[in-house]
Amino acid sequence: MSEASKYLSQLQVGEGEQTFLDSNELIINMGPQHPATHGVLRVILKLDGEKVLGTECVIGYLHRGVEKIAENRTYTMFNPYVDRMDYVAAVSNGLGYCQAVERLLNIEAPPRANYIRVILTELNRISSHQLWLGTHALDIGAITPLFYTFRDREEILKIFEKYCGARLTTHAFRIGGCQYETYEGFERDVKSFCNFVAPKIEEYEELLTTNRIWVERTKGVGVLSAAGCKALGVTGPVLRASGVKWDIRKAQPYANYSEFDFEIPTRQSGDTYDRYMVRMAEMRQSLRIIRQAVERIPEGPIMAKVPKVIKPPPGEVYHSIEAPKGELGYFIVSDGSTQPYRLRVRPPSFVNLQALDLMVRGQLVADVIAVIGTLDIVLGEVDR
Amino acid sequence: MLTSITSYLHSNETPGAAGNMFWALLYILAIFLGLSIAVIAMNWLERKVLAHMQVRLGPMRVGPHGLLQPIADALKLLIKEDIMPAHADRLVFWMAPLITVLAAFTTFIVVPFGPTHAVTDMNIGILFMLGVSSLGVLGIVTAGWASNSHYPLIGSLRSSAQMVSYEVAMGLAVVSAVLMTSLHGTGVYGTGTTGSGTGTLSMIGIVKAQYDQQIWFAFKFFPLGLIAMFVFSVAMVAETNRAPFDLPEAESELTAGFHTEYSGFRWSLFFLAEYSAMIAVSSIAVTLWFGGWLRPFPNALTGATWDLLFSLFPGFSFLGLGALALLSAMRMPRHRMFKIQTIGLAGFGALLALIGLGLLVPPLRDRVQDIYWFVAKVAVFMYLYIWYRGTFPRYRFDQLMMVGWKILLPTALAALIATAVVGVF
Amino acid sequence: MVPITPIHYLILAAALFALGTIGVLTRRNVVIVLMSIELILNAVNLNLVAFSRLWGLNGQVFAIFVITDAAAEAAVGLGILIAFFRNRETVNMDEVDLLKW
Amino acid sequence: MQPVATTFFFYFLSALALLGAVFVITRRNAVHSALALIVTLLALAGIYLMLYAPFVAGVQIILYAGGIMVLFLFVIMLVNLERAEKEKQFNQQWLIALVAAGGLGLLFVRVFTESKTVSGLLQKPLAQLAESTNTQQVGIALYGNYMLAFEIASLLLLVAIVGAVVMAKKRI
Amino acid sequence: MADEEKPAVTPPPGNEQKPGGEKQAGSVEPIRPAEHGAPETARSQAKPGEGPRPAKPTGAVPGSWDAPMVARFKRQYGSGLEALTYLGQDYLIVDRSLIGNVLLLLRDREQFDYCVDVTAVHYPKREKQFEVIWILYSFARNERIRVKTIMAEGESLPSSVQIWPTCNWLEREVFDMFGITFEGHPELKRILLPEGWNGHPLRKDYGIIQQDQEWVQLNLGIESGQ
Repeated sequence: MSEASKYLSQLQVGEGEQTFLDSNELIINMGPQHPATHGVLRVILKLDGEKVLGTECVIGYLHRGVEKIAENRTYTMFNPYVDRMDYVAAVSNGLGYCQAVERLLNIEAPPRANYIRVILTELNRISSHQLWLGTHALDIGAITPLFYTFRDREEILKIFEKYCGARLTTHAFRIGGCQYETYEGFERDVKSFCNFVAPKIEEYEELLTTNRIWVERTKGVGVLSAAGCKALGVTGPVLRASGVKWDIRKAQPYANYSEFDFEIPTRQSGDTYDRYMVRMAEMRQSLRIIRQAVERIPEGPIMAKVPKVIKPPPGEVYHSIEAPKGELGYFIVSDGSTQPYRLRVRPPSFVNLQALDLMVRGQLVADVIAVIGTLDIVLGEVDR
Repeated sequence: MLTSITSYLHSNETPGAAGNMFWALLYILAIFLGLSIAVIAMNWLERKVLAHMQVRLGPMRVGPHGLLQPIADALKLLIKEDIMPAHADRLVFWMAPLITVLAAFTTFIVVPFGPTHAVTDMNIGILFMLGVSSLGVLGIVTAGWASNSHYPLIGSLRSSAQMVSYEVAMGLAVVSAVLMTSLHGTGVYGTGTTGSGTGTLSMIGIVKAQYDQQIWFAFKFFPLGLIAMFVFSVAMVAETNRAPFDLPEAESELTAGFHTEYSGFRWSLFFLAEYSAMIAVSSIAVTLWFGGWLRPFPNALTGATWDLLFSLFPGFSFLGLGALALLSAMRMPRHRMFKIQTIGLAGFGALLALIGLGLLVPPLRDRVQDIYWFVAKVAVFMYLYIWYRGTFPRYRFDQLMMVGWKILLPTALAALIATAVVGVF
Repeated sequence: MVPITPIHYLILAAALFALGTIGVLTRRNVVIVLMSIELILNAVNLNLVAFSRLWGLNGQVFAIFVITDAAAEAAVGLGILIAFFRNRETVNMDEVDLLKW
Repeated sequence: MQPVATTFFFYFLSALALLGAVFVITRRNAVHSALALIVTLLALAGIYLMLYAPFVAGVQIILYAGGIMVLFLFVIMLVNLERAEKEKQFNQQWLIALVAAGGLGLLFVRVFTESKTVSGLLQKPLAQLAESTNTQQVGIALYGNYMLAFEIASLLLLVAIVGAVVMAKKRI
Repeated sequence: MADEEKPAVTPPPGNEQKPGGEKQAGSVEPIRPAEHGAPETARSQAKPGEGPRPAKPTGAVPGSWDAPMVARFKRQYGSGLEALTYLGQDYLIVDRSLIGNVLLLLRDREQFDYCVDVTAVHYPKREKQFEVIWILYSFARNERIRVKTIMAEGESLPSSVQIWPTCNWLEREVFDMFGITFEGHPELKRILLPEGWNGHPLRKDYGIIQQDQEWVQLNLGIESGQ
């Protein structure tokens, strides 16, 4: 119990170790309008000079009541809404939702649909990581990587646009498979993208990995141990950077991830630099998966036999996937009607954000920015 | 009156030294105007260069290739609402930007653009420059304090600590350059020439010493001069609060640091001060280590032919720039939407070419040459500033202090001692 | 107009000295008292430099020593002030009434 | 170079210095006091220039205005003085202090202007100080006659650094 | 991992076991509202004693879940908890009075060291309106289970923040959305909705366009948020 209480986070105003000047305790309100809080996060910082004594996150500025909306929409109608949660990884959200409902219906998407799903989801993972890298580097003060990553992310968005007409909130998948057959030249586009982006990833690394200032700013900053990660429920690259080789794609494979050959990149020290390295490696692994998938994509139907009106039998199901940010879970309770009786989203950003307080205690203000960046939160998902 | 004005034309002293008030005021005016234009040009150049480093185009809409963008910005800033936060200290809030601007501009009194092209030549020239440029921090600190807001306050606390710390390393690096004015050395490093014998703090004296010793101080006592120059060029970036040391205005942490609460014209004063300070410290670096106004190889490549060749540089650079602008004008899309832009660009090119032709006229080209070389060297440093900004992430405060106190200061001290030792023996 | 002689400078220095003394004796804010001390030191400096106009450079050298001294005084004085403020939450001169805390 | 318009600049700079000094001791807000002190210091630097002491003027600007006053401002911001501003600014002995200091000042002025000995001393012709070699001469004096004093000053600074660190830092 | 001989970390007092179990059985049985009857139907069909179902996740009916872990819990708490499986996903239904102990045992003895999610479901027609669900995962066993408890309006649950710190925000969200209180939570206050908001939106009796007009008018200075 004491081990767990080590990771308890709450802002205790009025106490804390004091170092330089007692009188200099400063409460600073970072956000909700602040350039580095990635949206509308408000962090109340208690500072001793530049040292952070504690933080308190105030969230909910972007709360739209997604879970309440779900209870008033049919399963099909709710599908586009999930794209609006983690809007930089909309495809992953859609995949998780569609698979959860499929699981509730006890159907399985056909193989070709699964391949398309995997390709798009992994492309989306790369684009999400690219966006993260750009903004994270910008937070730390390197402005140039942002433009490089946005240039390359554009290619992914072009593929999405060609495939389903939307760039960001794609709504690419349907319950039971995919709505659209791949367009003419899809494989060629994806392959050429893989060849295009692989050297670009090297380029990002060239700019940052060995940059002394970058290393100094990220090494040893926001360290979260494996035990801390597990206790705080932190998943995704953050957990893997702490040395836990855990990825739902391997641990409990969904779609057809078990058919692909890829590795789970891990690092040991769990600091910001390691999380950066893990994400860079993940981009390469995603490319590897995409390459295999696009080679082996079979012919066949893209939709399973799904009734016109989706009425899952009564029951409840929890399904989770490995979103770019961590474990994204959908817990759906069905009462046998066309609308979910209760739909709960387990957002990775929300849970990961909880670790912020622990990660920044005793560090400097500049590190708060780095840690918010490295947690890779999307406020649309935190607040839902 | 008129004779005192015309007689100065043949003088070989600065107007300040000659006691010629008319020319001194004219010089001050010229420097003020030139600095304003330089800041405007720098604004445009920074945006363009940074944009091209970041695979984008930068300003393209206002004027051809965004040439009029800085003017549009200036207009926008002038007509913007001037906001003063509630409970701000009105007087100090009003004064702070003025202090920074004054400090940044006053330094240019002693900057030598040529052997006679300086407002005055002070005996304590470099000391004066360092001292006055260090007054800029007062403006920043008071700005942050007067805003009555947390972010600016943290910004100014950071900046006061940062600027005071880096001044030390900067000063030591400068001292080692000053030391070189009097040291010739006899061993491997000896230049074998006679200098003025005693050292000097005067900016003009320092450049003259480099001419007499036939070496830029950056390369004197290799590598000691380079080390001191390196220390200075790191410290000067920190002194001017530029990336990667832009902590006082780190936009991702402190929104805009000490000038968060400033808007419109007051903010633009800070902007002006920042860029003037950049130019000022670059001028110090150029004067101390890169031979100031001296053209390349002033001692080796002598003779009428070389003199003529080097004196043609200013004119031909302007001609080249004009040709570039004309070429871009020719490559503009032929569409009536771009008509005005094309004409504007061509006109700009023609103007540059005209200036270039003017600078080829013999009496002018000899007078302008020094200024040209000085500005060209400063421009290299300004480019470095932009380059840093495009490349480096920002330092954290403790790392910044560590770099200042644990790396730069010992390095500068060691270089200073080594310079003294090498110079004497 | 009277030409400016060293006497003028000395009178200016005397005025600055008197003002500094008033500040030290009357103000309750420690920071301002420290600044008044700087005023006094500056008055002394002015005297020294003015004398150097008559007797050569020695006055200027002394002025430099005084400035060094002022820097040391300011550093220690402000250090004491911070220590005092940390313990007593005030910068009031009248409350500096303990030799040790 | 000869100083130009000596009379005007002397009165102008003295007025500035005295005004600054008055503001230093009367302002309620310590930051205002500090800014006023900076004005005084810069005016004095100008006066030093007029007295053929450019090196002292330079040191005055770089050390006093640029260094010590930044330290003052830094400390004023660290110790939040909002409360101090609302308190009584002057202590009870202000009247006595005013009289005493005023008397002292008058005494000085009287000695400088009336005393035969002093005015006799001051009647001495002005020393020829070469402005262009001022720095060199100060340097030679510092490292010649005043070598010991210079070394002691450096020791004093070292002690001051250690003292300031010990005072200001709670945990070393 | 499974050292079955290991004594429970905090064995609950013996007299709590039976009454708890009886209460559970008594409370679930009679409620069978027509509209939201489905989950209850499923559960009542899966009452123990109907015989083991095939493990394959095919049926739309929950089957009983047999595992050494379940056996251990059964031995300890008897009828205080029920173990079911549906579509290949296992879950425990635990009596409210036992939930703290069961969760603690799940973490310490069964190595469920990662609490994925805490959430709740509102059944307004039932006597005990709320189901609170913990979704747990064990890294060591690569196994995911759900723990469910049933509680009525006004009752409270022991907070599991001391067991998994991640429950801090998750429980706050449940409190925010459903008004379920967790005892021992370090700072149980609203998280997504603003402080001072009236009502708990994810309850079924809270309309989809309903909002706290008073709060909106007071704090935002507008007539209505719609």
